[in-house]
Amino acid sequence: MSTKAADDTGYRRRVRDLCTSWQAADRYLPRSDAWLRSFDPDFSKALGAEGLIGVSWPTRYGGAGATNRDRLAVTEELLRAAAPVAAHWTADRQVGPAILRHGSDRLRHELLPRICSGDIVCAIGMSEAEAGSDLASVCTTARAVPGGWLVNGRKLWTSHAHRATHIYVLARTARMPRRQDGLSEFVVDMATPGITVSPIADMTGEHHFNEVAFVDVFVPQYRLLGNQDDGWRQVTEQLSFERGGPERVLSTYPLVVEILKRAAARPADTATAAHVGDLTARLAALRRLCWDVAGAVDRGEVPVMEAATLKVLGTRFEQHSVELARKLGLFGEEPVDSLFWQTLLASPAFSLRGGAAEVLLDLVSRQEGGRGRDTFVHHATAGG
Amino acid sequence: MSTKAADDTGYRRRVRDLCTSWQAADRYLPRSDAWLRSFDPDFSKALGAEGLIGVSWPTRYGGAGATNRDRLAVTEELLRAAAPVAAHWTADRQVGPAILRHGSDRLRHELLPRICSGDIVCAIGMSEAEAGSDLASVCTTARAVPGGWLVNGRKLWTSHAHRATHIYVLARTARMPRRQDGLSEFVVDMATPGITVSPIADMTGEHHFNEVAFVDVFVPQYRLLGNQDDGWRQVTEQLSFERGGPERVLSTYPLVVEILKRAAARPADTATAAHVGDLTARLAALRRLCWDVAGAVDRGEVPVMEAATLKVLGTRFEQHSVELARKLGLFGEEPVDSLFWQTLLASPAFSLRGGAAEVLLDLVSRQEGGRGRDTFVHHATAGG
Amino acid sequence: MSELAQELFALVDELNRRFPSPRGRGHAEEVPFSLWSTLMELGLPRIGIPEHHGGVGGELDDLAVVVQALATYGHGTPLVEASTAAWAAQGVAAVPATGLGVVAVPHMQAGLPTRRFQARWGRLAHWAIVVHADAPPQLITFDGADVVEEADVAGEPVDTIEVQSAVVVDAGELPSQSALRARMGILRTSALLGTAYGVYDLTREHVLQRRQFDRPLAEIPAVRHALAEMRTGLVQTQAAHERALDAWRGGTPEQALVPVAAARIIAAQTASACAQVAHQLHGAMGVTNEYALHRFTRRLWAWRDADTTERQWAEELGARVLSASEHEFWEVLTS
Amino acid sequence: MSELAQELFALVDELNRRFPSPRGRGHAEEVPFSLWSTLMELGLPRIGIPEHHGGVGGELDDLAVVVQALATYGHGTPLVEASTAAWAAQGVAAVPATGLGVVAVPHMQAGLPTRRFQARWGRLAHWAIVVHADAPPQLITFDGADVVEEADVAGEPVDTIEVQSAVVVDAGELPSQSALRARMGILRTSALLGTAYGVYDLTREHVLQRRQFDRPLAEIPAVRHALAEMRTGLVQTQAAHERALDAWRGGTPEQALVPVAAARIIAAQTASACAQVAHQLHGAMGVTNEYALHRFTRRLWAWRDADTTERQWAEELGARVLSASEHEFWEVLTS
Repeated sequence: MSTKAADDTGYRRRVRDLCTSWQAADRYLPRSDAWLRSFDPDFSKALGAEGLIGVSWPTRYGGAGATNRDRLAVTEELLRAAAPVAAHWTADRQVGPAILRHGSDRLRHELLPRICSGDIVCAIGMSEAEAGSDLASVCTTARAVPGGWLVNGRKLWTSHAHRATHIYVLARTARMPRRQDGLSEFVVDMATPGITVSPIADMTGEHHFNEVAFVDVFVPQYRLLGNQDDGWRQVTEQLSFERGGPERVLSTYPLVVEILKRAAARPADTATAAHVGDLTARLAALRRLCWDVAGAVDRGEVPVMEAATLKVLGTRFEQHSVELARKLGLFGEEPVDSLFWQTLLASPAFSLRGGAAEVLLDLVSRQEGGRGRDTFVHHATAGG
Repeated sequence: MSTKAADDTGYRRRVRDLCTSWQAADRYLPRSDAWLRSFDPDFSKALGAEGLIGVSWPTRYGGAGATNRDRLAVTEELLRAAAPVAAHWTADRQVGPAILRHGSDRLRHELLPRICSGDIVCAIGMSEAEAGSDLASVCTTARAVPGGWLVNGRKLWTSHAHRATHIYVLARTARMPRRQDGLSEFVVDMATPGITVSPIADMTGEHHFNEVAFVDVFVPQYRLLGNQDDGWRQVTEQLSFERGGPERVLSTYPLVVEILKRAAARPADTATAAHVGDLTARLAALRRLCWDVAGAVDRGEVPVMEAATLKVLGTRFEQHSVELARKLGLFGEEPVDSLFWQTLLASPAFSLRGGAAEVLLDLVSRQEGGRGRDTFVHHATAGG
Repeated sequence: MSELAQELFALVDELNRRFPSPRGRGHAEEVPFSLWSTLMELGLPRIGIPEHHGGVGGELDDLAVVVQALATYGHGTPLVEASTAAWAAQGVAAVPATGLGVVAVPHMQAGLPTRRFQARWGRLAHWAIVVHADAPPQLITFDGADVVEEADVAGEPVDTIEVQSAVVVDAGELPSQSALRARMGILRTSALLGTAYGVYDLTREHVLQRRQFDRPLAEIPAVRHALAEMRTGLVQTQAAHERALDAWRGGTPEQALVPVAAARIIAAQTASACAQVAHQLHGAMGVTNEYALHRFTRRLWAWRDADTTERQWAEELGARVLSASEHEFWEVLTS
Repeated sequence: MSELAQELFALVDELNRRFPSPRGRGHAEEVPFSLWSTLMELGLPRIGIPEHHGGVGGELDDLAVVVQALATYGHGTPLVEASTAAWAAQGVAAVPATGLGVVAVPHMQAGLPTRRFQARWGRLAHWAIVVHADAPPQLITFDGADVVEEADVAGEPVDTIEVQSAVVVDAGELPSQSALRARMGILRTSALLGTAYGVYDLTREHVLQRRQFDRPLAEIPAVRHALAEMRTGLVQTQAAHERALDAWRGGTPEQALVPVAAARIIAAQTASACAQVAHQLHGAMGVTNEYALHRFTRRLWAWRDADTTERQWAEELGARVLSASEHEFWEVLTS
């Protein structure tokens, strides 16, 4: 009895069929954190050919005009299968939606169909050295020149920039008293002269992080997203999008499945069963929350609090799954390349994605700011 | 094999004998939080008659001139037995040591021997309404008059003030720019005219909290502790004393013993055994830390960081023991007056005693302030 | 929220003005018979029962709104027990038309035939649904009974009933044990969620009003974050609660048991966390008898393990998962 | 700290200048043979063994200082394994005077007679103490062996050794299984404690130097408190570590096993917490290969479950407690 069966309209099955056939042909190996680390342009193109990228975008831009809940069906199944989706994930989740909301019509027609076909790889040029979670601390500049902008600066921690066709860049276009003001968003073609990508190996030894340097990189005017100097407001919206996704919950799903498999060998151990029950309840609630957030977006709402909650609790769920694996004593002498160690080594990065817990909790508390004395009326009416 | 056997010099046995005989005669019922809630002046007098109060104070004031580790032996055994020690606990732990450090010779001779005999009950007049953990926010005043001071104001949350013979009072004796300055400490006789005690029932329904109002209460000059206007420095020292004690670890010891008893009925449950092992390891480490702190005080050191650590982790241990009781499913349908519910209802107050965790963690981080780049040298040399 | 639910919510609001909630006062309260009589008169325990079976119509969702709202305001009533019993007994001829029924859950009583059982609010009952661990539920009506009155840590009745002359109704007319546990589990979740909201509201007011170190407590980042943590727990519990209600609406009561278990576990965890954080943020004020907080936190502590403990729900859900395939885990148990 | 321990500490400091510690660089490092050769030449693995048995004198405490100091600086060596093996084999005639011995712990090998076993740093060994779960320990010397070289998550050797021709020494001359586990458990605790100090130092430097929102990270209260939390874990672990060392000094090795279990559990918990908080406070910097942090946290993750896992220690200590009286729990097991 799935409470969501009615919404799925075949998307789940189509994703599952593709993933199953690829796995059956040994074309990928499921792993934790696959949406960040398993990069295969062929898989992304195959997915695009099936019409499974950008499903919630209008058909005139190559999308399927489906709902956000349909899109959730797609992303959940991809995460469940731990499919190699890193090549298109950022474009589908972040950059595409930003272009759709704020991009010029030319930019939309140029990029969105190619994102949908799996031909575009996007990187995010947001963080800078010394910024940490202070994202407004942007030193990269974009100076107006005839026909566009010249970008100069350095971006850090840009995943897959070395493989990207395009990079989203947050740059300072004006000095204003409040440093959140005067920022603008651009989508830059990685083939433009003046861009240098330097690799940063992460602690697992893998290369997805990069430093990207921009020296007098020309960006045509139509690649500015939305309003000049208004980037902070736009990017804050984007972060609230980014927060609502199931990739904040399901990064460790392959390990969760392995925990269940091993725990099943101890049917008499009630403590183990209780831990599994607890894990299940948390996952079920979080998946429901993903579904609620997608539904709210479909209704035109901006469910900032729910999305932030999902991110805080989803990250905690991912970390908890790694700790539980060890705590239950189910993973003893694991080889270094095992799922357990792979997930453990990836886990320190879980909480860094899309804002530290403090930032998210601040978002939650700001949502409560304007509330009157008795909040129940709001809870009750918003709830049903 | 007790690593501490050599230090005990018979104190443990003497306390144990007394507690055992009182329990055998049904003269008290062990309970959690007994050091705060089990008030029996007769027990305190019996303990005093055995020379077991103020053991670390000089013999000329009625003490036994023993070490702080001897004193720890006494307090640990009293807490282990959950003996009814509330009548003398505050005098022995806080007020007595403050008098010994800062009191006039007249005050010492007047009060310390009577504390040692169990005849004095002390309350602490420190907190005020609206202060919370901001202890320097003191509105109670002491105005100099011939021969002494006139105290006016209200103190809140003063445990056992309704039964106290004396109350320690922190009062403002001067207005200075920094509000930590200009405070002074007094020991006030509760029989002085102008003192009114109003009860505040706590959530368990028990009455130990009080509000104490002072209206033109005369306090003779010799009852000022230490230096006028220098009370903040003195009280901060006192808090560091208060922090080091085993009552921050052992408030729930009766429940811990009950957990062990019930868990022993499930010898085959490895998860339960693992939780018990964890609980044991933590208790062992904390008892060792108590012993380290007492030893450091005996050597004339001021182990602020160790004492603050003990308080933070001890409080967490106490709360953990209550949670564990429930989590293991060992306490099902317990009557309301059972040890489990008694302890649970007392538990919200555990973390309020002697400073919130944040205040204590600030203390810890300040201890690290002056440290150079590589702290290991300090760790290593301080450690052995 | 349905139209009926909105009306019901307004009704609770109105009732809360007539029978002032204990939010402002912490002292022990008598069992609130006057409010309860009014709820009975209004037919609220019969929400979710069709009119031809003596009910007032509506769905379980509507009943859940009432349970949650009463709990947020801090009113303690036998609504969860009485409405579950009434639902179970609908259409059973032997049930007295007016008398109150309650539910005795498995771990509270031993063996068959049942003459002696423990039930929350048992002192008010004329009949009871007795849920057995290993046998179908029974409906027992009784004229006279010896009642040993006891209370849980929140001061609510948990009574032992010894029946003198009883009529035992054939279990065939009653819902299954799973169905009963599912329905009661949802309503217990509603009560926990409502109470947790009440705790959150009290705490939010407290930190906005109290000043320390010359500023409102709410401006201290650690305080603000702790409050936000409570809020995330409420959001999560609400999601799990609605998921259970959807399952009840969309399938058989027995199928709802798995989502109910999940919701009940999440609600229990939120209850524990909210109680702890609320007391931490309230300081000494929160542990006084006079202040209302402990009246809410005691209910959280009592109800998180009521009927079926959190640990038992978790074991049960875990065992179900461990006997399932990944397919079922994904498609059914967590979807 | 004894005079010898102070000298040893100065020696490690000096060695750390000659063989620069990996603190400043995060990249993978070859097994550090040059430092290890020097430690061997200086006789450090034979601290705690009397001179007439080929040792250099000193106590276990002195050895623990060296292990802890090397770990704080981030040097990985076989010192724990080699010194434990050397201590176990002291006075056993069959042991080669110069060759290195290691220890194979119970869960790493199966059955008797032992021809094949797994041992940390096995590739360097000429002989091994093989600890069995249900039989007395054995000392096995071998001329040739097939070695399958593997590594743990910290990159340290965990090798499988298959012995071709072995001499098995009578267990009668060797310490008991409990004694061996106790000694190795203390030294593993020393290594964990030292590494955790190293992590703390790195993190403290980081938050003092890095600026965010126009101030050093260390000035943000949440950051300062997280750092202080790490510090309290170190204080607690140090207390438990010293308690275990005192027990070793003051009783039989077998009696020390209980305090060692406690220390090892606390050290494992501190390892987990320190690793988590350190990565949290480091942000993205901490997950780069270049920065040293992961070299320390990988060791914490590997060592917290090395030889005997934290869970096994906890089960073992718990089982011991559950068979004891309150008297023994208070007077012995936690005193």
